[in-house]
Amino acid sequence: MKKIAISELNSLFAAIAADRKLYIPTDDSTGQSQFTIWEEGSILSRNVNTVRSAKDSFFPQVENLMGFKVTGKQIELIETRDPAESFAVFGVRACDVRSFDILDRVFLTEPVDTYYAQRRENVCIISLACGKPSETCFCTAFGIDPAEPKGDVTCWMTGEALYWQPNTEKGEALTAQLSVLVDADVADIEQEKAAIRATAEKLPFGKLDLSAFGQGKTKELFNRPEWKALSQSCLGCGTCTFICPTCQCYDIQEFNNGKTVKRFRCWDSCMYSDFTKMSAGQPRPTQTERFRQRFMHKLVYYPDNNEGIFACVGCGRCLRKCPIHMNIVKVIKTMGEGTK
Amino acid sequence: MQRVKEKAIELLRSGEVSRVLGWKTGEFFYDLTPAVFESVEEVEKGFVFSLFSGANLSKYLIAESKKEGKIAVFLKPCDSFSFVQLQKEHRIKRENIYAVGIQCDGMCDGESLRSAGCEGMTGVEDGESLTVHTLYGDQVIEKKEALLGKCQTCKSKRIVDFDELIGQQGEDVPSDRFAEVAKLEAMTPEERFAFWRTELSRCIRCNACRNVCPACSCEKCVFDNPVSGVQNKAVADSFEENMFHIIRAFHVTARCTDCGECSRVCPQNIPLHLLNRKFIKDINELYGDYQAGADFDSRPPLMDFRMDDPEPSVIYTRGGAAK
Amino acid sequence: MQVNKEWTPTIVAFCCNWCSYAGADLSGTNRLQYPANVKIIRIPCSCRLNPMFILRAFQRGADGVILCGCHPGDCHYTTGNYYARRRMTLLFSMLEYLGIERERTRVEWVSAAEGAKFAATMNDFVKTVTALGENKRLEDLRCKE
Amino acid sequence: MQKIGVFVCWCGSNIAATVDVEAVSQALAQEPGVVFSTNYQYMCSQTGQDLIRDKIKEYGLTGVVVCSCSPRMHENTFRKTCEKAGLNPYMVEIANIREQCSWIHKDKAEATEKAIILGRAAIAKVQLNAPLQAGTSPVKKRALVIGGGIAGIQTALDIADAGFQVDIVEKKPTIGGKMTQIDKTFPTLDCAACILTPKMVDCAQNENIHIYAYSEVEAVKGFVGNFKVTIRKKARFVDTTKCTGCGLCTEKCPQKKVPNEFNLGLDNRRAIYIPFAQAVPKVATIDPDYCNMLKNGKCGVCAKVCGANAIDYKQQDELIEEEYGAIVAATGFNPIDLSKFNEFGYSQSPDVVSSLEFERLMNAAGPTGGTLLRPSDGKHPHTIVFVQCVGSRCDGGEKGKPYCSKICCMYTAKHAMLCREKYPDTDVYVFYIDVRTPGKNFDEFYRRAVEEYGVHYIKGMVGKVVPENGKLKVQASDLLDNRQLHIDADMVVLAAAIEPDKSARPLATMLTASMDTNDFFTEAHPKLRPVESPTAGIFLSGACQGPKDIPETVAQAGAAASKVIGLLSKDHLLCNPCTAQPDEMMCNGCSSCEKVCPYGAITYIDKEFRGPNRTTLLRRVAQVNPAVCQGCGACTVACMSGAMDLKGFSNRQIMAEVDAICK
Repeated sequence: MKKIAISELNSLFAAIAADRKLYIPTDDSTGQSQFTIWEEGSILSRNVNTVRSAKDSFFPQVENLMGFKVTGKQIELIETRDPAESFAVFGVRACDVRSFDILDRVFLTEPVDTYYAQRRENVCIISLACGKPSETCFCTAFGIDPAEPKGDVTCWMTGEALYWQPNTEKGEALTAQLSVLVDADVADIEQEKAAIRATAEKLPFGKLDLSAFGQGKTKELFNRPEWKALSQSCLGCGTCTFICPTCQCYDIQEFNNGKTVKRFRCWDSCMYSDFTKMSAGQPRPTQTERFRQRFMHKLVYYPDNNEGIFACVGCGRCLRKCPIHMNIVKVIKTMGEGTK
Repeated sequence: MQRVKEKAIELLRSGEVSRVLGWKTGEFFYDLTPAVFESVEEVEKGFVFSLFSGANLSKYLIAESKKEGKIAVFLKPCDSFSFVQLQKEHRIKRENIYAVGIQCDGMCDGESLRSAGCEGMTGVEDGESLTVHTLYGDQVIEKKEALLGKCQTCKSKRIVDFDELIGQQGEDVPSDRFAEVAKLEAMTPEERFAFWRTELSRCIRCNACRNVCPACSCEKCVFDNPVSGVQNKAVADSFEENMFHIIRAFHVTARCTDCGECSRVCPQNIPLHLLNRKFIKDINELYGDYQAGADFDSRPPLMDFRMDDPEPSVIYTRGGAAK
Repeated sequence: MQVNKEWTPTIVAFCCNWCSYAGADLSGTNRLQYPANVKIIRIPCSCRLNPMFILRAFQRGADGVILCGCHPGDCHYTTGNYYARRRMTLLFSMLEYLGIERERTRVEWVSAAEGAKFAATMNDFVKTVTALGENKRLEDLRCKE
Repeated sequence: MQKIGVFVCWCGSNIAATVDVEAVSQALAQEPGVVFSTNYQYMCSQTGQDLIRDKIKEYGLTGVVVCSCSPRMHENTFRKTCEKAGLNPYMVEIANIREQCSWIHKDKAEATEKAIILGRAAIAKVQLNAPLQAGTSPVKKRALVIGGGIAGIQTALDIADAGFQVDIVEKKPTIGGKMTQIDKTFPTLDCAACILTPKMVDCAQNENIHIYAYSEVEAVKGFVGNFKVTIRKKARFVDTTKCTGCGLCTEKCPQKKVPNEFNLGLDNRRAIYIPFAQAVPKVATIDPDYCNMLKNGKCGVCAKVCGANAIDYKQQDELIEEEYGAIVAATGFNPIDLSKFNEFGYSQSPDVVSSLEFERLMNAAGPTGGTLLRPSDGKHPHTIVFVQCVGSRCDGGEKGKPYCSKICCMYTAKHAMLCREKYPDTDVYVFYIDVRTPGKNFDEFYRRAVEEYGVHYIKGMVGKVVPENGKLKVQASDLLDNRQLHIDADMVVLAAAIEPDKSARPLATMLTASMDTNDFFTEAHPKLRPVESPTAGIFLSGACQGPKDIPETVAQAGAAASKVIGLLSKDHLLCNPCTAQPDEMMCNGCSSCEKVCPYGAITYIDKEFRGPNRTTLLRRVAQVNPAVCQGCGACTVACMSGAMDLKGFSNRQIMAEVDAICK
């Protein structure tokens, strides 16, 4: 266990950023926090979480896959992959750290997504325990401990100091480079952890009953009438999807500038009417089916394929940002009640 | 506020309507969801009209009014402008709608309370000012500070079209809603460019602004249509951020009622209403005052002209500091 | 296939078929010179010009876009240019509002008889845009490679 | 993917001197889709065209790009060439490398580069071209003329003469219009009635002409070749099939105090009346505003005296629906209301008259039997002042009109001349701004008035006319002598500006024909299509298009008739294939396109569509009538969803050109 005074945070960041890019949450002009590349003068946000999740670091919204150059009637392939470079993300909350496990199971199983894998290998994740969870937080429902986030390094912040605990070889290696850190006693943060856990106890959805969901529940849930009412006012926008730390669907598109064609992937949302549209048409013709897909995927299909692990981490972003305030908690509660 | 719920019950019970479009209680005090209620029981259980009924329900009528039977809808003054504009564009079937106008003193939502400094909110007491209960203790905030952006620059308390009114009919209210636009206009082009880059670069193209907008009710948006030639799904380049928002604003020009929903729902807090208001301000200044949705007969300025309209070069000579 | 090393702007001129395109032809018939970086696209009427085409031009590398149509009152379709005038005024104003140089967009009314005006307009527009330099604020980097 | 052939023309040295045509054809050969590319000295020559034809066949070309002169020169030539080779003519695109390239650039490298880019744009466009077929629509071989003045009469006679059916709708009880009220015509001084009434009779007797007098157009639907018009035949309360026009009723009617509009209220008529002796149709009409029987059921004299038993107090308006292939607007003009011109004392003194009133006072069939007498005291006037441009050529202000009424100079010369001829003892003054006499024998006529008849022409404005002691004190300025004049006149005649008839504006709306700010109908082209409205199938005759004298009106009437005849002689109309076309699946039904369409080509229908999960949806969608659409494209931009697109100039085609030019 190491530590550094809060007033010295800047030197810590500078030290980390000495040989790599460092992303930290900073406040934007409207007071919301976003992961941005640290530079001299960056100020660490005190918000509980960022608007966009930390998944952007490995799975950006838009990513070039390859290019084609057309000369006369000749076509030539161009490599567009970004060169591998190591980077660190600081301030990842427990929920987002868990989301990486969920994404890994998708992108790192065969066939491995090499674009994702390359970034994943080169990252050092520095997590941060949640001092002040929001009422929309419900990570504990998924067995996540906001007081003890995982990652290569785990940090806690008290009034005076940032505590630093490396968990992995990558974390140890980074720690070894950081002479600004001083030794600290593990006991120093016990009080902080206890306080976080005490708050977590009070979270309104911290003990959300998930028994109606999980492996093998497809048949029970798929045709339930509640889906219609739940999806009724869904606007079909992609807000929930794009701020979700575990959503991983993408579309592949091409851009032709007349000389070269770029093939890129970009996030897609199952809430969109053209999601997985095929020549035969749209497999989920109304918003009800699209809406169901999103929640069934997170709460049933994914667990089905992944030993019962839910593809939701309780970060609460969709609870805050859905334009019509429809969200996974309402779905879990409504469907759960209907099951009883 | 209870009268609204009672009215919903009364309309269903009397058989005047078969469905009611309103707001449904959420898990918190602030997360109301627009919903269609089909029975008195459903209304009693879930209907609520409160300080958090900010969502404009009029767009749902495009689909709902085409269904069997009559539907009641509750419209705040600003929503009623959208309601009329949709009628002008033949998007809704008025004969299937029973419109109840409700007066409004401004709305809040979770995000507006959060930006006023509340975190971990568990409850609220509405009064002169708002007392917000949080996981970390109570917080008292001025109502004015917690109001939605769109309510802070409310343009009218007039309910343009309704079958029945709850509360008083209001009037247009003086508003300085163009002040922010004017402030931007007064900047240098470089400052304006920097401002909009900062704002628009946060766009994640979630389409919430478009999908919530009552004027953006196209059967298929050009940006979703692969044959339009401009389809795109994500902002692959900063150009596409500009393109999407310019064209979206242009497509709703003179049709946008300035209901403010776009800015309310933007997860990235982009002040999208400033784009729409720029067009409204320009139209007012160049072609005479026009408020979309304020009446049934006026011709939208982009579908109209005067022979002595100013030339496009007028923009060279007005506003904005030179480079 | 750049002929000159020196940077010259790319200019797209949308011309209505009945007046301005004929005006452009007339300036050709009269051998009135204007720079070769002006390329004309023929549209039936100025009211055919969708704002999307203008943005598209900037995206693809144009540095200036000009619309030429019949003089107000002389539209072949009687009212087209009146609509075009409002649309363009508002669009240009919006571009300006976003901080994009207002001199990059222009509308001129050129009749079929105004070959000289067409050439003069193009010369002036090219000069203006050349002075502004490359379009950086409304560019698409993917098109600059 | 198209198989495109590129043909680069040298145009002798016109193109080849500044553009390296070989380099162009080689560069364009590299473009996607191009299977053949060549250059030739004169593509428009027979050999050039044969080359295109041969290559279309040899390579199975599906698209052709010709890099040559302006499409305004030879687009049609090359379209026909391709059509002959079996290729749809709309699969041809022209790259204008002469007028817009070789002729304006001197640097060969620069011009060559530009020519290549223009060629690329044309190739990019043709990639997206689709074969277009011009549709046809049948033509109803019947014409409608709205307005039965000299313009309408002449148009109808000419159309009927060509063997087509034609109907005249006239709102007054008789045809004839303003010309019936005129005494003599300039510059020949022949009697108006003598030349007009035979034409009116011709109309009545022509088998191909049907006159709906005392009728108005109520509604117009349809489009060129297929108009459906509702005509309201107003109740005359007289059975026109029975009435013999004997006029007995008009003598016996006890209601004698009805202002006679034919004489502009200078005398009275009865409640049942025939406007004038030569009226066509010559049948009586009961004025419901004055008839005691109709107003309070007391009287019935006319019914009693009518030998033909033609009176029918219970008659109702009748609505008639008729189909037409073409419609001619001939709604004419009226003098403006002079009551606003207080400075001339028009409302204060009956001796201040308008020119048309003066016309009646000079007319043998007028209220005075043709003797010029003052309306106030029936005395012979000795000093007469004519004031020109009353309400004409007024800048701004609501009283007058900005335009020149054109006919006043000449009829005033006529009036002045006639006064001096009939009554040599009168002094005649004419105050004018300018004397405008551009017409055959017009200036000679005016000079005769001055030189032979001794009319005092004074350049200057009349400031004020004040009635005083039975005289009219006229204050005026003589601009040439720069002095103030005071004339004690017996009569003042005001040359009132003329304006379009008030019925024209609502009619224009029904016809979707455009009007200018003065409510004159707009012509399709001010020089080249002066008798056609921009709306296809609507033609313009006479003063409804602008102020005109009789010869001009008759000439225009004949021109309009010939246009109508040209239209009606076709069995089918070939439509412009480059029309707007909505994609119904994307149409919102919002009416934006309809609002900007200058031709009324867009309508809406409710149509059933298949929805998701086997549902059906009723949606309002736009329909474009290709026979009416002229292809301007205003609707395509008004359409937010992009549902409306223009064939031949589609969104994607234009964007492809943009892309090609900018890359």
